[in-house]
Amino acid sequence: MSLLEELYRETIMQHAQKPHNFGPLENPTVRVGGNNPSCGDQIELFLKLDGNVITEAGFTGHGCAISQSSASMMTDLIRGKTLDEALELERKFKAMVVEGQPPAPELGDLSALQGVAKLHARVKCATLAWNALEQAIEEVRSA
Amino acid sequence: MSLLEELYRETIMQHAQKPHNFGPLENPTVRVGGNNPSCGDQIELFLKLDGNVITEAGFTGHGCAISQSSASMMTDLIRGKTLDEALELERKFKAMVVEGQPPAPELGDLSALQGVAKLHARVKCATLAWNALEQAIEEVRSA
Amino acid sequence: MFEPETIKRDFPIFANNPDLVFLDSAASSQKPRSVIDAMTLYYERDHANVHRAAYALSMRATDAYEDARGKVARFLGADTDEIVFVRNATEALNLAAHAWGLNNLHAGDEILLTEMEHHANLVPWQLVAARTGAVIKAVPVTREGRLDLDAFDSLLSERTRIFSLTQMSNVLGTVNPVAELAAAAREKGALTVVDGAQAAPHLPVRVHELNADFYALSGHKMLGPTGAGALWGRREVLKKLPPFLGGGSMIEEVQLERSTYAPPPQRFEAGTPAIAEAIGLGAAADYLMELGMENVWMHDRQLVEYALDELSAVPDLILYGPRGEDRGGVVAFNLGSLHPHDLATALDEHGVAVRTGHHCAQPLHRRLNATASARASFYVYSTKSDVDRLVEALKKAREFFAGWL
Amino acid sequence: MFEPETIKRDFPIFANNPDLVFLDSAASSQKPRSVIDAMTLYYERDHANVHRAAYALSMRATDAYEDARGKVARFLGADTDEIVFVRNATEALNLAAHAWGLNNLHAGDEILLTEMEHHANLVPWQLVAARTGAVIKAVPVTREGRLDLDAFDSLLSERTRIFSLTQMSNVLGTVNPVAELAAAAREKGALTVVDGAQAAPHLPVRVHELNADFYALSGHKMLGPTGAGALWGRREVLKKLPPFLGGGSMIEEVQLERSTYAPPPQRFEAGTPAIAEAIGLGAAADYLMELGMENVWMHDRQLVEYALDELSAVPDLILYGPRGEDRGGVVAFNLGSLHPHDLATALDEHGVAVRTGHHCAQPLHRRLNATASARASFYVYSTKSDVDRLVEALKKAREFFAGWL
Ligand SMILES: Cc1ncc(COP(=O)(O)O)c(C=O)c1O
Ligand SMILES: Cc1ncc(COP(=O)(O)O)c(C=O)c1O
Repeated sequence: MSLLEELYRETIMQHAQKPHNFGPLENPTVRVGGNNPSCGDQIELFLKLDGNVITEAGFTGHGCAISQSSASMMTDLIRGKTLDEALELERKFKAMVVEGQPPAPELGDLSALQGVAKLHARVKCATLAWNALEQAIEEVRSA
Repeated sequence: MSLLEELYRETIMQHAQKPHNFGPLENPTVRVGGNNPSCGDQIELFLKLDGNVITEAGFTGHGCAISQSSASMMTDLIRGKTLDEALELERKFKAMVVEGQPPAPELGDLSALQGVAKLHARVKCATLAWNALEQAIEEVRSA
Repeated sequence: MFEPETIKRDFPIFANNPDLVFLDSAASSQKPRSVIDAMTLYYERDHANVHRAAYALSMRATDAYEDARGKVARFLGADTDEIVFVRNATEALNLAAHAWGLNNLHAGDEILLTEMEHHANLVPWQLVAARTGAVIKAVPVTREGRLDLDAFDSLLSERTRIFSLTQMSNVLGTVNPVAELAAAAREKGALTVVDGAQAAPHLPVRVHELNADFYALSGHKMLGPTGAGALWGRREVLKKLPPFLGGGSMIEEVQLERSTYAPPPQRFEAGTPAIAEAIGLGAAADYLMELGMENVWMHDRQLVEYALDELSAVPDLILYGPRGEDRGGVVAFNLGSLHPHDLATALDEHGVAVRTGHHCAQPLHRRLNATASARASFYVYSTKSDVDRLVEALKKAREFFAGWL
Repeated sequence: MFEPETIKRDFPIFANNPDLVFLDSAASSQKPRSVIDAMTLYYERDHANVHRAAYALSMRATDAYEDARGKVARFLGADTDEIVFVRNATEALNLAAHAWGLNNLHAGDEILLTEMEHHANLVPWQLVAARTGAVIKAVPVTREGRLDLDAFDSLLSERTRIFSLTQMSNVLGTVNPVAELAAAAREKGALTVVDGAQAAPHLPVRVHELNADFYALSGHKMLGPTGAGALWGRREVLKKLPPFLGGGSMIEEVQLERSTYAPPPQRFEAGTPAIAEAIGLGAAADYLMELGMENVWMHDRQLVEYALDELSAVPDLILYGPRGEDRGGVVAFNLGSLHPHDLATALDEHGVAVRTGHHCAQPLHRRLNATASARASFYVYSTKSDVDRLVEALKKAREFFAGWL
């Protein structure tokens, strides 16, 4: 399997073309913008919280298949998780795409992005949504 | 004879230590400042003209033995010369110190500065007063 | 004879990356051995700080640095003392915008730009406009990818104080009729600044024939090293221009509270310059003058025509920019609805290096109705076979992503 | 063991100029082979423009560039995203003065400098003062060549908004008690800018221990190439700092009339950076960290003590600067009334390269009652035998000019 085939799997392309949770949330608890100046990808992430728990997550923006599918799958995954659990998922996701570790089972579909680890130039695309998540959680906690 | 001995002759050191025509002229026809930013040497040149003829020349400022002696000997030499003659002397002086040509007899004492041609780093010192002269003549003519 | 295959051998990067199809010269060109060597030799034999030279080594360094200035001047058909060394075209444009703009623009004055400008020729003017109250206007781009000359005529007015435009678009490849536009601007009393970042590497430039007042270029896009560029300024304009950066070498006399400044070009070169890089840029100018800029342009033209023909045959490929004598060696494109970043990854897997993104031209991309594009760009070492490899890789990418376009 | 004779062998310039006694490192240092090679290899194997990398080559270039930022950060004990690459210390100081000063200073605010500043730390503040109406004050220098700390205490006030000083004088060799003074400034609510152009190459710097907000350095004075320097800024200060130069890479979103900006450090790096030069600076930081900056400083101290002892024995020689633990490896002097330029020519005839002039410190020279001076300065490759050659040459010059002193 070529690097390309490893990366652009069916799952990813489907999420990229029909991203889940795409669109702004009304009255979000927190809303942060993310920007990948190195490729022009943009994301705006919206979270609704009930106490410590993420009850809804949505995003808008534009970007490549990697960044869009990552945002799509991430917003699926974090719904219903506590902030700490979400941060733990972020850690595991980055371990996979930055450090090249095998995907943690909790990452579910996101394991489809493991090929990114071998395509250094695309790591920032894959982590764009996750960096926005981290920033959103920071903002909630410091508010 | 070392380059040093060739350059720092008696004539030069005497002019440097007791420069002729040192001090401002009162009511000069023209007065221009010269500056060698590459070594910090400064000169202010004063000329009095009677029509086309330089009747008096003086200078103030500070600098190395080369720039001071050059100004001293130049102000001696140009007194009584027409502006065209002065420019011609400038041409001959520069031919000597920049291009390394043998000194024209009209340069008189200034031939002592011929060693400068071999010390590229000092050419700007030797020509400082002469550049001020050229600028002064330009100013007179464009006024 | 202009033989790109032979020229390629002067560039060590290709020997070290034998499979590389490098199509990103508009972002930054590769460097010939002569440029790399000029800098290495300088460091190994002649380095010392320039100016205030009281010893032989420093005089050698100063001479080499000032010689490089002469070479850049010759390259542009300018006088040596009209050349200011800067880091890159961006700094050159900032210098012009800040030093001229902050001191000459007032509320309501107009700055005329174009919609095809690189951010380097937009943001500096925005910063200056914010400080002075001047207003920015921009000449729109036509569907074909050229400046809208009718719009130019109606936008140019007595309120226009400065007109700044690129000589060649880094996205569309369009070469603008600068001399004509600058003449019109001059008639209205406006100065013209030319962003030559893309044009200077690719076509013969004689600054005085452009009717312009400033000309900016980047050395790293014209075979020179990173860290060196130049701003040409018309002598009469430079003479009256206040300084931009303050520091050593640009002064005449310094008191604690105030200073007087050296004449140009020194007035605009504060601090220790990029000496080795200027020398490298001089060597690059030599290399290009040796090739002949007419030949470089002809080569670019032939290659871009060939590329546009071949690329037109790739299904689903959207091509930007005009066709004609005014089209330089830059080709931006998109493959259907595929994001260019994904496309570039696929091309890279086949050894073909293209750039993607907005190419520092967001307003232009808005006009093109694209958030981003992929871009292939050519230079003296680019060959038809490079173009063939691009076309082949594009076709393979199209197959790979079939169903997702 | 710190062996300058061995270290010297790492520097090709000395093999190529075997008779050279290079005593002008304070103006610009020589470069070790590892620094020259890092740049050559970069051009030969890895060059492409950085950022927006969609292909492997560009990613290699980006990684190398960003790694270099990390090395400079480590060298200064800072975080990577606090390091902005610039051309030299002069640009770093201009960036701080313009970006901070133009946006924060108002009429009557005070800028506190010192009388021993290099023009690079005077003129930018003058330019900013002229635009904002801020007032410049300067801490005087004592007869011994140190800052007058009593005067500092009375000059520092609630009106002081910014304090900018050199960590080490390029004429006197004095190392200033920066941490102490910056703490006092901070108490009054003023920011402190440190000109580290001379200090960074010669002594261990941990920016956070200096209580400062900005730190400027030049790569070419610390074994690095020309064309690369750095500005460190405290994260909280950088975050709020508006941009200085506008262009590519420093933006977030660009409209024709206005833009938003990227976070630091990108916000301050407009356009294509000096990529190879940053990589060279990183290699220089590595070389120095390998030697150990404590060792470098100890070597400087030993050599300057030896030099001051030897030079004190030369009749008619006037020496400037203090003696003590706070004296670095810079020795300015005059020989009787002889103009230093004439003296330097005589020294150069014996292969001894010293700089002469006002060393971009005219106000300090006024205080020293000298229009100019000659200056010998040392670095890692300087040896006792270099000092001996200087002393010998000075004695010969004294004989030669006897009668004219
Ligand atoms: C104390 C000091 N500050 C600033 C500078 C300016 O350095 P650069 O010319 O590299 O910008 C120098 C160098 O001469 C210096 O000695
Ligand atoms: C048209 C144009 N202008 C300006 C620039 C900026 O050049 P640099 O990044 O070298 O300053 C570029 C380079 O991308 C360009 O293409």
